[in-house]
Amino acid sequence: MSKGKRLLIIDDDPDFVEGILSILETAGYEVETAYNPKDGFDALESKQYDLLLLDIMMGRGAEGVMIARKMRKDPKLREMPVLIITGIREQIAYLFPGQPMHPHFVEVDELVEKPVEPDFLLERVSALIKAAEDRKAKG
Amino acid sequence: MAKPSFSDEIANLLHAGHGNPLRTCIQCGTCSGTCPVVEYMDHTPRRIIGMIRANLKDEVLASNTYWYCASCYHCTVRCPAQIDIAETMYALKRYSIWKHVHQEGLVGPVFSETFVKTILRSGRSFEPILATSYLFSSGARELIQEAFMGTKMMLKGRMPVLPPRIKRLDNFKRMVSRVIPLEADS
Amino acid sequence: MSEKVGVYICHCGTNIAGVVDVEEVAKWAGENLEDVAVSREYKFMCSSLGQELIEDDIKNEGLTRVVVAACSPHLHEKTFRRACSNAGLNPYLCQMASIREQVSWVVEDNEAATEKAKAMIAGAVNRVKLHEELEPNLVPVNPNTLVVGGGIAGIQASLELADAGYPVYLVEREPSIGGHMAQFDKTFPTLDCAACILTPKMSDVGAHPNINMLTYCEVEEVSGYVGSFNVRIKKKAKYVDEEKCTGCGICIEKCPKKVLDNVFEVGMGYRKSIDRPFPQAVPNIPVIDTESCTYFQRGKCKACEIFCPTGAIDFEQQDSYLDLDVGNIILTTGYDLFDCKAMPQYGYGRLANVFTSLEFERMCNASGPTEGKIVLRDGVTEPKSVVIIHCVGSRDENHNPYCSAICCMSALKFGHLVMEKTDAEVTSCYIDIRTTQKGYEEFYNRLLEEGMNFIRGKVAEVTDAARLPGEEDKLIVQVEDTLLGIQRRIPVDMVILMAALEPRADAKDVGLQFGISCSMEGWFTERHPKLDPVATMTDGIFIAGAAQGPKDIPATISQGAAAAARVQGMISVGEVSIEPVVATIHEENCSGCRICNTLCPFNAIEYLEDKEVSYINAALCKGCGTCVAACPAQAITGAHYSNEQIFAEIEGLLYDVISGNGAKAPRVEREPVPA
Amino acid sequence: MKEFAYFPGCSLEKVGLSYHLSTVETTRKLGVDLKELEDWNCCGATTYFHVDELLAYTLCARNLAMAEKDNLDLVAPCSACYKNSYFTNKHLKEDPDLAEHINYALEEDNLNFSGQIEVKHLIEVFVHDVGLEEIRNNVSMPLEGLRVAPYYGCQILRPRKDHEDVEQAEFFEDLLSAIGAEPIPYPLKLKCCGGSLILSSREAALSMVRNLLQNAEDNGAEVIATACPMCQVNLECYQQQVNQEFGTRFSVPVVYFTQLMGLALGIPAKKLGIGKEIVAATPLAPYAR
Repeated sequence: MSKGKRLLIIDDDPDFVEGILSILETAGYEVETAYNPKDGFDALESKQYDLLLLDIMMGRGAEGVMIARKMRKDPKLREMPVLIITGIREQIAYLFPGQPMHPHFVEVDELVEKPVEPDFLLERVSALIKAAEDRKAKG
Repeated sequence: MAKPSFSDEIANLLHAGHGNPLRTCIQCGTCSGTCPVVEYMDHTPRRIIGMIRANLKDEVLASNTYWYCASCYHCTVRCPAQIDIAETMYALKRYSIWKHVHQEGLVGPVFSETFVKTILRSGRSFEPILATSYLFSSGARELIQEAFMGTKMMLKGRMPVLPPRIKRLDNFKRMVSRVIPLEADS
Repeated sequence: MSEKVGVYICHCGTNIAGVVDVEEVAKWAGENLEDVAVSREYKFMCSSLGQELIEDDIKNEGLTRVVVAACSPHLHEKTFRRACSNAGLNPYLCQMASIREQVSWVVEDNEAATEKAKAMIAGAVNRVKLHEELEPNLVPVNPNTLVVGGGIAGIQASLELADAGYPVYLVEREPSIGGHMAQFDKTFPTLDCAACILTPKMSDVGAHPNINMLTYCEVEEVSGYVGSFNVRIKKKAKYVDEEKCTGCGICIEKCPKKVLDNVFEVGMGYRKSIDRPFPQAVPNIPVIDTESCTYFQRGKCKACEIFCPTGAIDFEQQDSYLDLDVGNIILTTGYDLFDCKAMPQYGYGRLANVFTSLEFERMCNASGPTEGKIVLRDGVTEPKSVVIIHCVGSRDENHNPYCSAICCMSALKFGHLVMEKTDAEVTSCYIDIRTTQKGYEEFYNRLLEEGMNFIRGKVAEVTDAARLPGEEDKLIVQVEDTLLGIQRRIPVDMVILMAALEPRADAKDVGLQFGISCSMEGWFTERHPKLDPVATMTDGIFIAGAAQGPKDIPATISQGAAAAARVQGMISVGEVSIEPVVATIHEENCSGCRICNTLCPFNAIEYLEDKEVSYINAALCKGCGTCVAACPAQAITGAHYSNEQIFAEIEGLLYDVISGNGAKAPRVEREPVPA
Repeated sequence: MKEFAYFPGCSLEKVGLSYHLSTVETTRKLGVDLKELEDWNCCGATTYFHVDELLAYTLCARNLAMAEKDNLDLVAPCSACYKNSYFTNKHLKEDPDLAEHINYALEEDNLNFSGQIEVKHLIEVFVHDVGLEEIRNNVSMPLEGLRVAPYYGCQILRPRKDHEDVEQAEFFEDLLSAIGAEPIPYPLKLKCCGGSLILSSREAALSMVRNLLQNAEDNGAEVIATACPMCQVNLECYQQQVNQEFGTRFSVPVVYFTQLMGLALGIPAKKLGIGKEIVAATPLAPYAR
């Protein structure tokens, strides 16, 4: 299932990336990483991926949202499944304790909050890739 | 891509798509010599840049230097390597707030928090709330001094009694929730 | 008859072979490209063995065309052309493909690099088949040389040439030769007196039968080409007849008008309205400054004329012009000093006792405004403490990014002079101390022993805002001691700013006038930074000294001598060959529209009124192609760059996407390049 | 008549009320029409950018977009408001991606940033748009003999590197001379007063205030003029604490340059908010009407 699938992670937290990278690579995915939004979007534009794992709070603020919005406007990237993994509530929890995430802040496939369970992560990744392939087959 | 070092992380926060701007630092000390607050900092700004480049993450984050930055931008305009030093201090503030790793007992982070909350709630800032909410975290003497001054200003008609609010507050809150993707505060 | 092309692919050690699969490329070219008779690869094509390989093939295989795929033609085109020529093949039948600079150094992926190398070679092969035999023009070299700028570089160059027996015109815009060096007191690292070593050379110039010294003159116009330049010199009116003046100096003594001397004395001293820059001036002829002269301003005075014993004063003198024919030109126009007011944080111009390095040089000079005494701006008080600030306007992206090269050593020299002449404590605030030449580090050690203080840190500011005890009425130098990581506020009496060396304000205009280029900053660009430092891209124009970049006296003199040697070489050969890669106008197609005439950057095109067509002077044409592209009637052809040749090269480059272009190569499947 | 969108900023509502009053009076007198943005919001001050730059841009962009609606250049009397608005305007103009994203947020308030206007500090409006000659012509009560220390603070000038005056500004002096006052030279005029630190790093800020007051007083200032409410509060209201802390006896009035202009233009003191000071502005009494 995971054979030959290419994933991209855009996240500015090297320790977190290291963690999920080892989970995903152990499961057989080919994974590339970008640690800032600019490199991340450059990678998206120049190569092909089956799924994007995206962080929210990067660079100047919630730049993950900017990336997700740009992707949804780009005909080439529109169909790519995006899994948001964020510690946003933790990152600005002191501002908004317990406040729920904006439900539809951007059209993404799924949002998972940090920290994330390995099995759950793998399950969601494979489900999203499959759903995208099914959509393509139908489309 | 290789795992970024601490100095790469700061570069990423500076949105350094053009390479790490701190790499061009020649450690000349113009920033430190210029800084009006340097004597209160545990490390000079030059040293902080050196420490970032040496990836001394814990030491950098534990320092008070970036919280003492007064945003006067004098270092930035003078830096012979054209490094935006004040901006680097902001990046460190951001990093430490996002990751909750700043020095204990600093008023700066608490103040930032109160300020942001006040504005997101009403669209404008309101001095009395600001002053009192953060001052509880500092000494009694400062609190009395501040209250004394506040009273004086109140008598002169310079202290607001009611918090100001903007009119289209609902729109404003929804606007904010589009850049900070949290559901609007009710 | 089809051509026999030889293709030679260079490994350049691992420079090319480390990225490009050269064996594969050589094999491919031999098998797939039409008319390729020989295709070889070799470790170093530019070596004599590599060149012999080509020569042997030309002789034995009867090659009629040669393609060398190696480095940029900038480096070795001449080498391979010579090899062809040695074997009896016209050198212009050789073409290079730059598979190092344009392929192996810029393409990371091995496979892509190999493919690109093939395309470039295919282009070169296609093109070279259409090359024509060209013969260089030989023109005679006029043995006269023009040296522009009478500083130490120009003096050295002039003397070298003159001593070798060749005539020199030395043009200087100030009334005396000598340049910046004449302003200095001591020279590092030996501390010998600048005047003692400079003035004998100046007198030699003045007295040399082969040197025609043209002071108070400027170059107005330059035309022509290597071997025969025509130069128009403007002789500014001195209002003193050089033939009659004996240099007795009575006019200066009697002139009632004293003005601040902003040039030689950098505002530290005064001069008369009729004066020479300094007593040892060469020529020792004063000049009237009309801006301040009472007679010129108010129509009265003439004291100089009245007292002149030889009747040399001539108020009616006008600017005049002189036309010269020279074979070569050496530019030694020197540098300007950075304006320290551009860094207001150091207080120059606002705080009296902040001095520039040049001001301090004048102060130290025994014949300077203070007769060599080191004193504050009041002219009497000796400083008790001095701070020398390095890198003022240098190594600073806000001003000049480069290192000015001389300031560290000058600062050490200043430190020594202050300590020698006063009891003051001297502190240098530096970013890095750079003492790279012979005897320089020893001089640094000497200053350390003499007790000069060194603080590593770029000074943030100099202020008179006293805050702490002991700071009253002092200049306070605020700096981080970066080695200790502490702030220093140093109260001192005097601050010396080691100002950057900058290109002359008019360097870009001068470059344009002589047809040479400048760096971004305005330094004249040498032909090659390592291999050809005093030549320029324009044949016959040489550069020397600080006009090319900041340098100290020894380096300046070396360059002056080097430029002279290059010129001597040109003169002794007696003729020079001019590239035949020039444009020609086909008269029958020329409509006489004259569009090309004004576009030509080298003024090589003239309009022939009688024939009503334009004509290109081959000696002036540099083959740039501007006119070829601009001609609406396509009446101009650039030799070696004809449309057919260029299109053939493009087709070759695109061998894998254009079908039926002659190449037998199969189409290569490539991933589409991302947008 | 010159017209501008006026963004008073939070401080001018109360703490810097006199700045607002005197701004309104002086601009009216000089034929400048200030149209207050109808529902402006906080610019984020210096604090906001620590946490979230995108949010800070959004806040400033909302004000800019409102000014754009009226097609008017934005004027801010507060240096922090000015700096934030100026740089938001600059960054958004230079970065279409960023502008697009911020506009996405502005949609919620039916606004759009398109980069059509400029941002100016109030003092620039007087010096450049009105012009010193015009001001001179309108002076009816020249402040002759009043020794004023012009205090620039930071953010009018910095971090604008393109600004020719960044290390040696003179326009404040020129303006004071135009109204007949005597600007005194003092070295610290461009130095930071520590305003942004007064609440968070009190000790540092108080010492910065001390240095400034000392330097102005040593050079003979009777009054300090500011062009920023943060600087004004910091230099005036904390004098007593400085005195306590350092055993000094400062009593230097700190007023807005607009208040001085107002007096010179013959506007009654009360209308200019004179009298709201904590350190009484006694040296102004002879010129007040």
